[in-house]
Amino acid sequence: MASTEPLLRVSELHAFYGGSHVIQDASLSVAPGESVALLGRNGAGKSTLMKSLLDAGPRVEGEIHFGGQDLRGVSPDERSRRGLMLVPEDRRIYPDISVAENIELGAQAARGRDPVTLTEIYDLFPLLVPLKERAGYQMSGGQQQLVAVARGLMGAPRLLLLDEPVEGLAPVVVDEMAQHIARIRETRSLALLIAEQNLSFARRCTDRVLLIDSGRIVFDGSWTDFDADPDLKERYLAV
Amino acid sequence: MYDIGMTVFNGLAWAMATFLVAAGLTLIFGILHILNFAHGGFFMIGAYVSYSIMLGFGGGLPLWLYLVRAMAAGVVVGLLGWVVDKLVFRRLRDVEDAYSLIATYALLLICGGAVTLIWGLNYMGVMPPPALNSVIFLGDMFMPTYTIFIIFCGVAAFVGLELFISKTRTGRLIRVVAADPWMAQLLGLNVKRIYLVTVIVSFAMAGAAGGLLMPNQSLSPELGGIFLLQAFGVVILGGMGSIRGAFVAAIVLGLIESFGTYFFPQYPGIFFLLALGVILLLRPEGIMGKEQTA
Amino acid sequence: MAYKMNRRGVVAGLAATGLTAPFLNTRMAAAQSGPITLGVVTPLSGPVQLIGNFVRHGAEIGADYINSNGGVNGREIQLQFRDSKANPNDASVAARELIGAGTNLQLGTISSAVALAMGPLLQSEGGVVITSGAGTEKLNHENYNPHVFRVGDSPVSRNAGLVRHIVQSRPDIRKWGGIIPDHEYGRTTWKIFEATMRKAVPEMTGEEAVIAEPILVPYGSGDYRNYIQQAMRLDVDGIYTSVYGGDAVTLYQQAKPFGLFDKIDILLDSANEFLVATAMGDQTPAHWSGFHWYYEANKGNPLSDDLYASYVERTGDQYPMGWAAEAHAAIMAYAKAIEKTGGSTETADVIDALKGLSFDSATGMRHLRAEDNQAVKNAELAYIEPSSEAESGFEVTDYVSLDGENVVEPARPGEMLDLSAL
Amino acid sequence: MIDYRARFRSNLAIAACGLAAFAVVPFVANSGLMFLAGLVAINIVFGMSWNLLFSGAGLLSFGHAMFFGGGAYAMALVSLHWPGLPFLLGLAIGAGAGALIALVFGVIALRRASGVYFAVLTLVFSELIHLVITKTTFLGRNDGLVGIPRPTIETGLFTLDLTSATAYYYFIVVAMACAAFALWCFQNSPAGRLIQAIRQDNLRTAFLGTSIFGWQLTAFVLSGALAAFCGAVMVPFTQIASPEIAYWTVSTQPILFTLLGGAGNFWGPAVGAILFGAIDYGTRAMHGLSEITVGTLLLLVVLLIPGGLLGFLQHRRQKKRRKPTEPAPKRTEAQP
Repeated sequence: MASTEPLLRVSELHAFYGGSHVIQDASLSVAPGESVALLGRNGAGKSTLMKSLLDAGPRVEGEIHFGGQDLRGVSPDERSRRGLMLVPEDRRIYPDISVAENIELGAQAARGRDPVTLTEIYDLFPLLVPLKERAGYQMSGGQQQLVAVARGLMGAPRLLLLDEPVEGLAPVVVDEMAQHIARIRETRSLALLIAEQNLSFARRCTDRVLLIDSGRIVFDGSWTDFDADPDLKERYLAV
Repeated sequence: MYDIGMTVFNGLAWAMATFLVAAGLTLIFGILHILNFAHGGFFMIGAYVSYSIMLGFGGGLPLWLYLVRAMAAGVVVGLLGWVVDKLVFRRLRDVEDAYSLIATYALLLICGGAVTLIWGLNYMGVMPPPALNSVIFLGDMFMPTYTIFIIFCGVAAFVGLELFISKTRTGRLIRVVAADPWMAQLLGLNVKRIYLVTVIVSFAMAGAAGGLLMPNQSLSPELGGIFLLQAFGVVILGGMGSIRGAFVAAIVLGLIESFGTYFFPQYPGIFFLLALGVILLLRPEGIMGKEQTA
Repeated sequence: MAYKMNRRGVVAGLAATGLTAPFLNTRMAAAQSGPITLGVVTPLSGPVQLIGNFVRHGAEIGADYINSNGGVNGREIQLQFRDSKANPNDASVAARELIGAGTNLQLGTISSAVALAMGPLLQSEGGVVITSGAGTEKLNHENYNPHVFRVGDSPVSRNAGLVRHIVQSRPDIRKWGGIIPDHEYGRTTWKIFEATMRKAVPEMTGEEAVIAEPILVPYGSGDYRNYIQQAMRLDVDGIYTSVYGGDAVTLYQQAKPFGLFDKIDILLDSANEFLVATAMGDQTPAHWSGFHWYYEANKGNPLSDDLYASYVERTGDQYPMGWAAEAHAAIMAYAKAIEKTGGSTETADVIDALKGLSFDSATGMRHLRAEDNQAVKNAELAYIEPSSEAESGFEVTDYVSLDGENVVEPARPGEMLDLSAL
Repeated sequence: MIDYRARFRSNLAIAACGLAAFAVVPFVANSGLMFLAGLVAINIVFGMSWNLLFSGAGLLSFGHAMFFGGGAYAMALVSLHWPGLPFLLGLAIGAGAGALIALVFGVIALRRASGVYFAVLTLVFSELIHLVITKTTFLGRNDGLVGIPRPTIETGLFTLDLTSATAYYYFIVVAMACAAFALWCFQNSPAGRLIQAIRQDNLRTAFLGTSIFGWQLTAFVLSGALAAFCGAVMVPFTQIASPEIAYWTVSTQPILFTLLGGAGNFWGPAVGAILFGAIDYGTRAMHGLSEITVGTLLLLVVLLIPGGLLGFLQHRRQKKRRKPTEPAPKRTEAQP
């Protein structure tokens, strides 16, 4: 798994919303094909970190290298076209167009890379097949989440950022989502960074753990190391 | 009967002339959320450019050349739109409404000044091409062909814009960007370029409207302001940049203005404002707007 | 920290007011030698700049004429221009500033509201203004002020002149309608038109004039079709209009395809001079227009010939408008008045000299009535027709200049215009 | 913690300097410039009245001409038809007219519209009022009401003769200083701070149990009354009330002043109005260039220094200060 050059390398990242310094000196890396969990409490800075990677919101300082290239001055849309794809927490499905159209929109970013076909998508998410013609606003939260992930996949990402993909979903649906992600990892060679609070879901989907608290990365290691220090859970994740 | 027919006809003429000006305004308002004060100014520049092209041909044009000339004015003003987007609109995306209103008001002043410097102050008038300079009698109603042509142009502009927005790929992307530009960029859409396309299309429509309506209006540096309030009213009443809404609003206001003048000729020019005020108070989100955005 | 920044703002403000130091009152310095400075407060920007330009050229040509003919008692005339923006507040600032700098003799006012505002201002500040054509009748009636003179037509003389000439030349036309702007000026002109018509037609023909309700049109509108439709319904032989400028061009353009001008025998335009004709060229409907000054009607008058030649030379434009002649006449009036005072430019002396003054102008001799400061001058009108031969697309086929004494109303300063006395 | 007392003292110092500057104008400048300075003084408070609404309550008005014109015409009517009425009562009636217009309009419009819609509604209503003035005979139609006398104020103890332009100029300066002071006091009162809180966060204030509508209406009525007061004070100065002062381009004036000077600062409209007066004066002898000059300047301000002149100066000052010592990162709760 460990290749010499990671897919994503972030060093000394700071992010600001107005005057408040939300992400402080974060450094992390994700290797090709690796799946990493980003754990932290509500408001710890998970979403801000993800948006910072795409330069889509906060004011950002620091270095971000993706696929060996410096992303400084690269616009958010160009970042997604290079294969850095974010599925945001609030999903942002377009309500006035159909599910199929929503999913096809994702293909905009796949330009120049091995594209994902619609057949492949509907094979991966058979649940979506009967929903194709429905309008975006006619779906449940779980369905919306599926559409959002499918749309993200259509962009043929090299690194898919999922921001709390199972937040607010029923346990059964969470389970399905975990299976979907496992299947995606089997069929496509892509890396994942999943922001989560749901430990068991995160554990099923990822190989490694990043722990963030008050905007600082406080732990970076394997699940085994994470479990070896129960204090971590107590200090940074307990409500 | 005759009077009612003519009043409706005149109301539609008002409505479609106004819609031709308002269509591009609606587009920018719906997608960039900028209420562009300068739109009237660029409409005026379109009319002047078209006039200059006509002088180049020595006046008295056949219909097709008249249309080509209006399109050429559209192209020229569309290019100005490109410049304005690069220099001005691009910088207005993250500022408050007040600032973008003022910036475009400043642009309107600059347009007026520029027209004065380039074309001077004299009034100029242009007649419709000979093919459109006659009258059709329908019973005892007389309808100038040029007015019929303007109504036709208004409808054509509406249908064309609707098709562009709903059927073409660019149109669909424009709608996506209008609905949620933040997500659109995350999906790899070049939002800046789509905004640019919108601005160019909107300006080109203003320019072409100037070229088409020129035989209807005297040319003077005041022209920029003449349609402005009317077009604003139509856009706002239409609701949140809805093209369909603006089209309906133009017809409603045109008919009210026309019938108001018919029944109360001693108070000319006040009905459009009155109707606009009353309807907006009853339905502040406009005809098609689902909800208002602050 | 905020206050320091604010202090800077105040310093900037002080610097701005510090700019005023060079403009100290220099009134006392104005002596009875050296050049005579006249202030021209007129619109130099905005929608009325077109007219302001005519005023500027007329004033400059007038001053050049005086100066090249030995000046006023050997003293040269100099002009100081200020932008009134056709707005009473800006005009007030300019008028006061000029007076403060010793330029108490002014001209160039063209908007009625500005002219009306000038009276009380000049009275308290000590100045004189000669308007170059403000159209309101209040100026020499209820709002008469001794400090304000009008060298141009009163609205009465202009419109009564038009009517009397038309009635004389076309006694067969008795049924009239009007298209007038929904504006103070429009209403005044219509009142005068109607009153004169009702009086002149029976005098001339022994029959009553039939006059329809006027059609009021809004100011600065882009669409006049409904009003044209109303006009089409009128059973009239002649139409009078005082719609002005760009509005008039738009109105005529939109009315033409309806055939409005083919339906009537005569179109009487109160004031557009060549404005509509130069805009519409060979599409101009044939019409009579009132003029402040029509150069052909004054051929042989050296002042008129010089004004026309100089104007064409300066601008390349063949069709000067009468505003130029009114500003020109204001210069002539000042020159003559200062000669009369023996060189004094003091306000009281100049007012005394202007009252009852007779002076030569581009339209011949004018006489400023002592009672109401209104000039008695010729009323001029011309018949403009489309032409396939003329390069401009139109030509003047008839014109007339009427003696002012016959068309001006009696002087009644301080009282409202009495229409029954016309 | 903000040191309110220090802030009060510094603002007082600024006001004193400004007043002193206005007070010396008649001694150093001719009557045209004094007249201009009087108009600028009125414009300063006119701009502040708009900014009370904009920066205070977060409402964009494009129709302030209706208040300004309303106050001016009310004052003109009072002084022409009831010359016996005390002058100060006339001013109060003028301000009341503006408050009334704002109340009627605000009750209807504020419930329903916001943002650009509110702006366009104000524009439409103000244009309606302008049209009504030009069509109403007792308001003088297009020629306006002229020959408005300047007052003498009888206080019982002494008589204040304001009939000369200079005397009235001083009255304007005093009246505008009082109005600005009253506005400052209001903005720094608990009620004023609450209105500002509405702008900063609609939702949070709603949770605090404040009626947003009520406070927005209050701000609107106050702003309208203040703008009308400015109009009422102006009329005896210019001695004419003409429809131009109710035209929509007048509504753009306070906006221009505020944005030029800086909306985020109490003194922003003052700086803007003074600068605008200077530009107006500087372009007074130009032919046909004033439109393009004003337009270009305005565009440059909005694009390059959107905080206005004061905002720009403040920003530069902060930059200079920050460079040597980057402030230590503060611990803040992260935002979603």
